[in-house]
Amino acid sequence: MAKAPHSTDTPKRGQSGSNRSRLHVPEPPFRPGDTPDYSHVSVPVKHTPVRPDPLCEPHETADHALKLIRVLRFNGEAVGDWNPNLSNDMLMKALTDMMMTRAMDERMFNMQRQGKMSFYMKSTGEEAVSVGHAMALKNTDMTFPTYRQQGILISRGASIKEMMCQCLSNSGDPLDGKSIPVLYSFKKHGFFSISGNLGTQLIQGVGWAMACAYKNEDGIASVFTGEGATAEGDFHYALNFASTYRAPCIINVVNNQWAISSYQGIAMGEGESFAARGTGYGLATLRVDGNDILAVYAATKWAAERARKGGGATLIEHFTYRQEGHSTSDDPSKYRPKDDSEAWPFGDPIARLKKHLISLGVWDDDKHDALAKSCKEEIRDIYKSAEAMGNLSGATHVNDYTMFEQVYEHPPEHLERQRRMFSEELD
Amino acid sequence: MAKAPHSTDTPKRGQSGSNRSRLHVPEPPFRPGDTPDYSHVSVPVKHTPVRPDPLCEPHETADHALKLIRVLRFNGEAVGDWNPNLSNDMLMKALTDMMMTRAMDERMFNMQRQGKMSFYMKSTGEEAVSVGHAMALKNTDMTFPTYRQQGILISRGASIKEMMCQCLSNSGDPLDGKSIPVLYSFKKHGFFSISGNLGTQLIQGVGWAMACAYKNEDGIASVFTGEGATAEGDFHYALNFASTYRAPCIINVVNNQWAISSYQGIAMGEGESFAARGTGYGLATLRVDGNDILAVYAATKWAAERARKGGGATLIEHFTYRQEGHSTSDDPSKYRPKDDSEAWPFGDPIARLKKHLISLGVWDDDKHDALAKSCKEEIRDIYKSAEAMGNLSGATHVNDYTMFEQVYEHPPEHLERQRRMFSEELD
Amino acid sequence: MAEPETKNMTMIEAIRDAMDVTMSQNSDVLVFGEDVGYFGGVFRCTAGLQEKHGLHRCFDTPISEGGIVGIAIGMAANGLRPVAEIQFADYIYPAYDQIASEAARLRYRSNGDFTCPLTIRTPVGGGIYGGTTHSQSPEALFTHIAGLKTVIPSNPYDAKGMLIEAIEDNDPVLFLEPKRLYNGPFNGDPHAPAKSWKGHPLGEVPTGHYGIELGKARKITEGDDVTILTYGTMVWVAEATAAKVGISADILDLRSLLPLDLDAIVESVKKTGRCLIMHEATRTSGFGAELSALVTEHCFYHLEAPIERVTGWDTPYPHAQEWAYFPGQKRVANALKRIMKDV
Amino acid sequence: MAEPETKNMTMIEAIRDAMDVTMSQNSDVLVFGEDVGYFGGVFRCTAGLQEKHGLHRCFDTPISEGGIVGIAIGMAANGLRPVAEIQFADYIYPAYDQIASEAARLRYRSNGDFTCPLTIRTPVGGGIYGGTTHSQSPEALFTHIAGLKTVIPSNPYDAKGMLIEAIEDNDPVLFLEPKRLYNGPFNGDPHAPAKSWKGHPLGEVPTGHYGIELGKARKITEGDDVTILTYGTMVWVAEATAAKVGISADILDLRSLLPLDLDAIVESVKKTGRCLIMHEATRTSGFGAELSALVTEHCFYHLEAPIERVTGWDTPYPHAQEWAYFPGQKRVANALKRIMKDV
Ligand SMILES: Cc1ncc(C[n+]2csc(CCOP(=O)(O)OP(=O)(O)O)c2C)c(N)n1
Ligand SMILES: Cc1ncc(C[n+]2csc(CCOP(=O)(O)OP(=O)(O)O)c2C)c(N)n1
Ligand SMILES: [Mg+2]
Ligand SMILES: [Mg+2]
Repeated sequence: MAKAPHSTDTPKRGQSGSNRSRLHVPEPPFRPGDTPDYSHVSVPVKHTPVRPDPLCEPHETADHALKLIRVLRFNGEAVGDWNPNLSNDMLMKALTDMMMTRAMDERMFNMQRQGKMSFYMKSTGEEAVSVGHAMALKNTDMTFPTYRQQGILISRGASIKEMMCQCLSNSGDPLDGKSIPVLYSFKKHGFFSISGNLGTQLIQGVGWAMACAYKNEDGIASVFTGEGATAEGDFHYALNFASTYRAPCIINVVNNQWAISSYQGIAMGEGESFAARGTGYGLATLRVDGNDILAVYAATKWAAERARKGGGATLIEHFTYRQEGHSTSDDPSKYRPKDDSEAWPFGDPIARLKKHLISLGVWDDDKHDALAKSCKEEIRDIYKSAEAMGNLSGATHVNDYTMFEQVYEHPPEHLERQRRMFSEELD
Repeated sequence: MAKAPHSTDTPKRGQSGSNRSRLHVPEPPFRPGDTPDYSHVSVPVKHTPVRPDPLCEPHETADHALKLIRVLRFNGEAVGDWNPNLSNDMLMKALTDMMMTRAMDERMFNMQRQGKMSFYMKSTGEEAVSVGHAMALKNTDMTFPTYRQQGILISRGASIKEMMCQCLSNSGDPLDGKSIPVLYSFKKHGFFSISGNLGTQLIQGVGWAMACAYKNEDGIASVFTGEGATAEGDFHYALNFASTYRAPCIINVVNNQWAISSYQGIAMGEGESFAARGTGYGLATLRVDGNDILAVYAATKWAAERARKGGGATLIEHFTYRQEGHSTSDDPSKYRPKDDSEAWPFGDPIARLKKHLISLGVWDDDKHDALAKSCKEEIRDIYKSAEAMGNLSGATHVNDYTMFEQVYEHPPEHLERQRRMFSEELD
Repeated sequence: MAEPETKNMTMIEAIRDAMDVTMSQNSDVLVFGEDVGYFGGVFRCTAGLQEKHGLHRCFDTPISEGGIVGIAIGMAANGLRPVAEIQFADYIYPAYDQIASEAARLRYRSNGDFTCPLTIRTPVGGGIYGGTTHSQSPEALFTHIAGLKTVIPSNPYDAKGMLIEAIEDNDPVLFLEPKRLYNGPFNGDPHAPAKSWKGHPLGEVPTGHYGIELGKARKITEGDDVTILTYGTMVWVAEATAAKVGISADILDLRSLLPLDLDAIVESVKKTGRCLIMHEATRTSGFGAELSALVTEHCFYHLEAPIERVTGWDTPYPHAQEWAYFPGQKRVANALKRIMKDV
Repeated sequence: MAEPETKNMTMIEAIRDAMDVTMSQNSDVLVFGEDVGYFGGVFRCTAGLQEKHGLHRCFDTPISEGGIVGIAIGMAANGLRPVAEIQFADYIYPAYDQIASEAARLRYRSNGDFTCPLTIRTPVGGGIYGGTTHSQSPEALFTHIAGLKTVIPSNPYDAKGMLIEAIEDNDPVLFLEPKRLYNGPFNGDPHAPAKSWKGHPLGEVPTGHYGIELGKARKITEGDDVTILTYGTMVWVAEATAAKVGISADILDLRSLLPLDLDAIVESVKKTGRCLIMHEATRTSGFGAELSALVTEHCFYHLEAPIERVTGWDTPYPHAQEWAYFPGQKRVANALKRIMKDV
């Protein structure tokens, strides 16, 4: 029934491969119909690696790439070297931002199902990564996120209404409908314009960081990729250039186990972790329990301090799990067991922080439910005010002429001509 | 005078950088005018790492990526676990092939200077890498070389005359003048068509190897890159795909310290070796003294056995030195001290094998000089017969019409039209 | 000879069937790409192939378009016939170097010592609210590359025959799939009810092996007034608009852009004396430019009106303004009227 | 106003001077690429800049064209004005994704929230026996990309003014340098003695800061018989051939391909009624196709002969057959004769 990875289908090194061909193709441990059983995944409890000096030599963190930094134990306790000892206010902000993120995702997903927008992507289960990371940075540090770090915007206090208007491509959309939903751009919140092309922003973030260093500014850059997109050349460029020029940046790999339908082993191959990719480049490397917001916060703080003080870049792998489908276009039950996400042994980041707050004596189930309810209501209200400005299929569509704008600073003659043609022929 | 790397110009981690900017730009230890002094480069003598089982787990070789496999000591002795104990015949073949390679390079360089061909690239100082590697493979294993592995062809008994005709773009050129000199293609000798685009062949070689595995064939692929070109995305693709599909291949990084005018630190950044790049990918990794042909042979044998038996790919860094200019278009005294190559502490691969043969009692200076002379003469004679078939600037040029051939298997109509036009307008 | 057995297929099914048929006949054919294995591809074009032919013949790759094409080149040089999928043509650029510098030139630079019989399949075109990165039509970036073939079917029948031909070709072929046509013809009107391939004669696809020569255009309608040169989704927009405008148009579905069926083009334009060119890609340096240049070069003395191009605007493909960007029936009709105005 | 001081410069010196002048005036300008730092570039275009402006303002990069353009985009978005060198245009493809998907679209997709004022310099064209990978002219692959500007000077004076303008432009500019013109004009005859820029009026270059608007063509010669549209090395081939054939040609050095000086083109073709287009790049889908299409669209009723294109053949650029491939004077002269034959 439940198969441990590589147990039956995959031959051992030196044995012959699947289908009587020697070509080895890795497969995930469980497929639809299997009963997921992650007992082979070790959940480190005591062996949290030590916290070295943030200006240590890169090789002193080589081991961290193979371990897992954790602060929150499953019983709610926060322990170990990496415990950031956040104030209760900070903890409450973390919880609230994660819950707002989840509530927004929920709402937007449903609204997409109702045809209000073309597409949506949730970050369910990964809220600790974005929120915890954002809290540990300065708001002026530039992040280069993927489509699953909306929590950064929420943590930094961006207008949720504007975010929703972007998804709705309506008259309130700051991007004038040019981009598909969730590809936000919020320079004022240190949130780089998200590209639909995976990986490309990694090396751009390194360039941004190099510019910070060049200008003797204090800022750093923090770039994100999913584990799947680490296979793009840009990931390699980023690690290499960050190392060569000691760019003040953080390179984050969010390993949520899945890249659409491909499990992480397709990108990983026989490597032991994604953090370990950085070792050979001479980068500092940390691997962190991405469902433990205190660990994410602590690792980010460490890496940010290292970068800001001239110590160079850190590669952080956030080990987490994509609880839902890849996007509204996806149905994960086609390629993994329905209950895979429940079997995943690292729990849910919100539940884990909740338990911690309860263990601190400042929180209980009722308060939690009330907060969940108020998040949901707030999101509902914001959504209503956003949708009042239109939606993709509705009447109050963005102005079509905006399509000709911002191709260049000054529209060249041929674009003006096309704009006139558009007006004559279609308007 | 002599500067150790990072001693004066380069700030320590956390200190402020050059030119009062915090942007860190690495610099080589010596520039023209400096007296090169490599006493900071440690030459390992005793600490040759052990030879693990070729089917070991990748991480068991992680340390090998940071050490240096050596067999030949400077006194001529061959020692240690990795000693391949080659027969005297094999050793003589190795010496002869290296000397023929060098003699050919010498001749072709001079002929280029006389205007007989447009361009040439020498492999002086790196002959052990190509010759030693080729000897340890089967002749049917496909190599994906760069322009500095002509020694593979010589070791495999390719026609030196055909090679020269390729460089001369004459009527004997198997490539009909289409490619610039040294971009050979010899499928019959397991020598893949060399691309002028750096890096691209790395991942192609992995694909070739995957096809071998798919077809259950015994062959493996061996792909090459200079250390400079490891910065291309293709290097990353190659490591990643080789790992994921356990491709039966060897990935060779020839670290000859220079990429045209850029020293290896530009590509390396803060990494500790190029071999170490493979560790995070879960590849076996070896680092070998590339001026020690016995070490190159032994490392290649190990990796070939691993690949052939289904153990997956190995990344080998061949640590060597580019003794001459990058190509006939280059003048290295513009960017490194004139005597840098003499100061390089690992000696010359031919001189080192010569010493070994002498220490075995089968060789002496006279025999060596005689061999050098006969190589030179043989090359001169071959060259004469090659040049008899024409040269680039001379009369017996390749047929211009060949330019329209081999674009496709069957020339489409538009190419036929252009060919007719060419004949009407120009011929 | 008996008529070949046929089956109604969508374009997705026809494409899948082409792979299935060639994989069944020839073990050298492998299929791979992002999400193509167990899952069967985000557009389902490879669904079932892994189960039927095995994990080692249809498998997932890392998200690395350059790597995908790179291994395909190595496999092709080593005697296989790889069929690589790029999930969207918008993501083909990381593989551009491997395609243009390597796949297309391997035969040439080695003077035939090595060859590269590979097929790259990738969906193109808009119409699904995919925005700047799920709607592009980059064909012109490939028709400039000597050594490569670039083809684009517009219906299930052609899709299967051309894909089989591409896989069996001894040179690299870029096989573009107009994603808006996957499930049915599309006449350019987003408000009209979606059509399916059911009942359409071009949805009747032989179940066995057949090839369609790459380099031959298909005449969609015979006409005398004007020649319309187009391909992909726009074929259906052309047909619908010409019918609506009531013009007698010689519509050529080019199918293969490189090599191109110049004879068919010249014959038609010499007959009609007028020419409209349509594509979804941005206008400047789009493939329409080459078509226009060729028509001028070969039919100059027969032309009675300026050649017109109806194309995407010279902007990225916007999301919300999709139907303002898409070169739909209105713009085509206007162009036809301009072309015909001095008849 | 006093005449600006001038100095005789090769194209290499003029390009270097453009960087030197902008670096001196604006600390946001950085220069980097393979071998550009201490060594000063394989064509010496950056020689001396590191020594003068510092290691952190002119430096070597890893051999990673994608990485080079990638960091340039990040720097540009962060307020700098990076000038990145790609050693040969033949090696620009690994950066194609970063250029086409990212640099060109950052402003658009962020609706102006982020911009990308970067310049990419790269040598193009043949004539130095560089073979398939040191001779390419890939301009048409970039003129298809909305959001990017693509320019190509043909002499030192234009090179400096246009490069300064490119660096100061707030959008990404691809600056192509015809390497065969680096040290002197080249009329297409490889057997003629090499000329230098010494003594040539266009080699007289102001020493200070000046810009040349991107998007304006330069009239090389005034003529009535035929319009010749060209750029880069071919400008000199055009001039020499027209003179030799004894034809009165309106020769336009386009200088900027995107944006394009359509007004100048239309005005000239309407005057002459005939048009020859020349470029070194392969013919099919080359930029000449766009030029031909535009001329047909805008000057149809003025055209008295078919537009002709004289271009590289549709093959990779071969090594030994270089002068059979290069579209030299013989082919240009033949085309001019064909165009003029029914006058
Ligand atoms: C260059 C490129 N290739 C392919 C895609 C299509 N695509 C979008 S998301 C995705 C999976 C990404 O997986 P991962 O990097 O793990 O991120 P996650 O979605 O899990 O957060 C793919 C293949 C793309 N957007 N860009
Ligand atoms: C993609 C690409 N970029 C740049 C070049 C130009 N180039 C040719 S050789 C070379 C240096 C290569 O250095 P390295 O990889 O160390 O190999 P080596 O010459 O030392 O053997 C460069 C930059 C190229 N050929 N291809
Ligand atoms: Mg993922
Ligand atoms: Mg090197």
